Amino acid sequence: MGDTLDTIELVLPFKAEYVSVARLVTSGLCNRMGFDVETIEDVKVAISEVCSKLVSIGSNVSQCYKIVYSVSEDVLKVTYLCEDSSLKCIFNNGDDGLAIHIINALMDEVELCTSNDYILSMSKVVEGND
Amino acid sequence: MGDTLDTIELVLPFKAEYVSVARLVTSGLCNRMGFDVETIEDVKVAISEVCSKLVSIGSNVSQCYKIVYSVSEDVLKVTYLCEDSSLKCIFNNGDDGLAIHIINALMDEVELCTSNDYILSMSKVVEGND
Amino acid sequence: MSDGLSFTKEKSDEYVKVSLVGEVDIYTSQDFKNMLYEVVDCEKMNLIIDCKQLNYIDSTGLGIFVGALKKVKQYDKKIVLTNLKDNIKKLFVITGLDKVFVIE
Amino acid sequence: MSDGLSFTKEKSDEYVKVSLVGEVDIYTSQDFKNMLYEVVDCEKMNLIIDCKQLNYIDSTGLGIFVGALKKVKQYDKKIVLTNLKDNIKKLFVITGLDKVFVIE
Ligand SMILES: Nc1ncnc2c1ncn2[C@@H]1O[C@H](COP(=O)(O)OP(=O)(O)O)[C@@H](O)[C@H]1O
Ligand SMILES: Nc1ncnc2c1ncn2[C@@H]1O[C@H](COP(=O)(O)OP(=O)(O)O)[C@@H](O)[C@H]1O
Repeated sequence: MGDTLDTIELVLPFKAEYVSVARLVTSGLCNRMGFDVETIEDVKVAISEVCSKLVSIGSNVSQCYKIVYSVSEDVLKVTYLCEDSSLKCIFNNGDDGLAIHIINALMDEVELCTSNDYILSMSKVVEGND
Repeated sequence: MGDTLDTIELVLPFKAEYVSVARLVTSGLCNRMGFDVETIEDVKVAISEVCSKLVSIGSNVSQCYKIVYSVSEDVLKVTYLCEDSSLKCIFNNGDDGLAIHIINALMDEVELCTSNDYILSMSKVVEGND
Repeated sequence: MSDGLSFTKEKSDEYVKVSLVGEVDIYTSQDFKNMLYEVVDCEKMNLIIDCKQLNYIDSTGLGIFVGALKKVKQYDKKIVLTNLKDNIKKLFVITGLDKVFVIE
Repeated sequence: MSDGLSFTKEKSDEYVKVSLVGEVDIYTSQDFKNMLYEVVDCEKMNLIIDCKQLNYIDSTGLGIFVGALKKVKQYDKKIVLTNLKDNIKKLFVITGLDKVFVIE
């Protein structure tokens, strides 16, 4: 896939029925990048956890949120954005124990509660890619 | 899925390896909307024809093109956009006979060479949806 | 394409078995929760959940399993999960829920 | 997830059979074209293309079939397409290519 970074964006409404679309895109990209089947399932879960949380919070300001997939040779980085700047620390350790735990366990790097203008980002490295 | 219109956007690089991502998103949305399996395959082909053509043309101005899926109760409308305003009548009747033929046959409404600021749009109605 | 969730219910003298087919995510979770909690509250029996054809679950679904477990415990019954796919079993291990449920 | 394309080649005295597995789209088309044209030009035999496991094709792929047909005709041979799935056969009918190829 070359050294350059490809960017794929997906904008979804805050609705439960579209979370599976994020999983499909994730499958397709991970597949192309050469992740193994098990890892693809893991990344799908992590990405889905964030979407589910966003959908359950929703927004009064915006109809939709954006997922940016940054694809490089061996790293998939996923960033979540929304016009609604009140969406910031979307997970809290009490209620969302399971979700945070899962995301941290399945992804290589996770940045929650960022000081940047995105909601969160996380990334996964392709293993054994010679 | 309610009467309101949901909008899903997908931004893809002008690269052949991402055309299949558009097919995946199409599958997912058509599935949710209740299209039958045969129709889903048809819509995937039509959408893929446009992506392939865009990728084969490419752009000097923009890295990517955008697909907007407008979902209502029983119609999927798909619109293609790009910052590069030179992308307009992307199909020509000579070389692209097969592609145009296929798109027109598989979709319910197709608008090529629009006077609008998008590249083209096409739509498909869910049949037998009571 | 696998999408959505369906379930079948089977009853014997000693347990109710619920078989899941498809995906438990935020979209299908409300139906799943209603179904599962109703089975638990009506039958008041040991519950076997067959996950052979469960392709996907995330924390939304795990939370529902935990909720069901709390309910069955009120009736002194247990939940047994069977035939979990590897990617799903992994989530139970990660969250420590493999020690809370009987997984076969 | 089905993705990409792979093909196997089988030879008898009278024909070469190529079996396609996966998708022929703009991404896989260059490989497919190279493979198919090479088979045609090297073998100079009747060509059977088995599409039993071909899940997807669009005009990019159809154009390659047409190109291959023009080549085999130079050698007075023919192309037979077998086991087409309904959605793929439909594309041949739509484009009129069902009258150009032998489809079984
Ligand atoms: N490792 C664990 N072991 C047992 N129960 C847990 C564990 N982690 C979370 N729970 C419980 O699972 C339930 C659902 O958790 P979670 O999905 O985080 O919360 P919620 O469904 O309220 O968003 C909660 O009742 C929580 O206490
Ligand atoms: N209905 C048809 N019957 C026979 N040949 C056709 C038909 N439609 C197109 N072709 C031929 O198929 C080839 C590929 O068509 P097409 O995909 O439209 O062009 P290109 O590959 O040059 O973009 C061309 O050589 C064209 O002449």
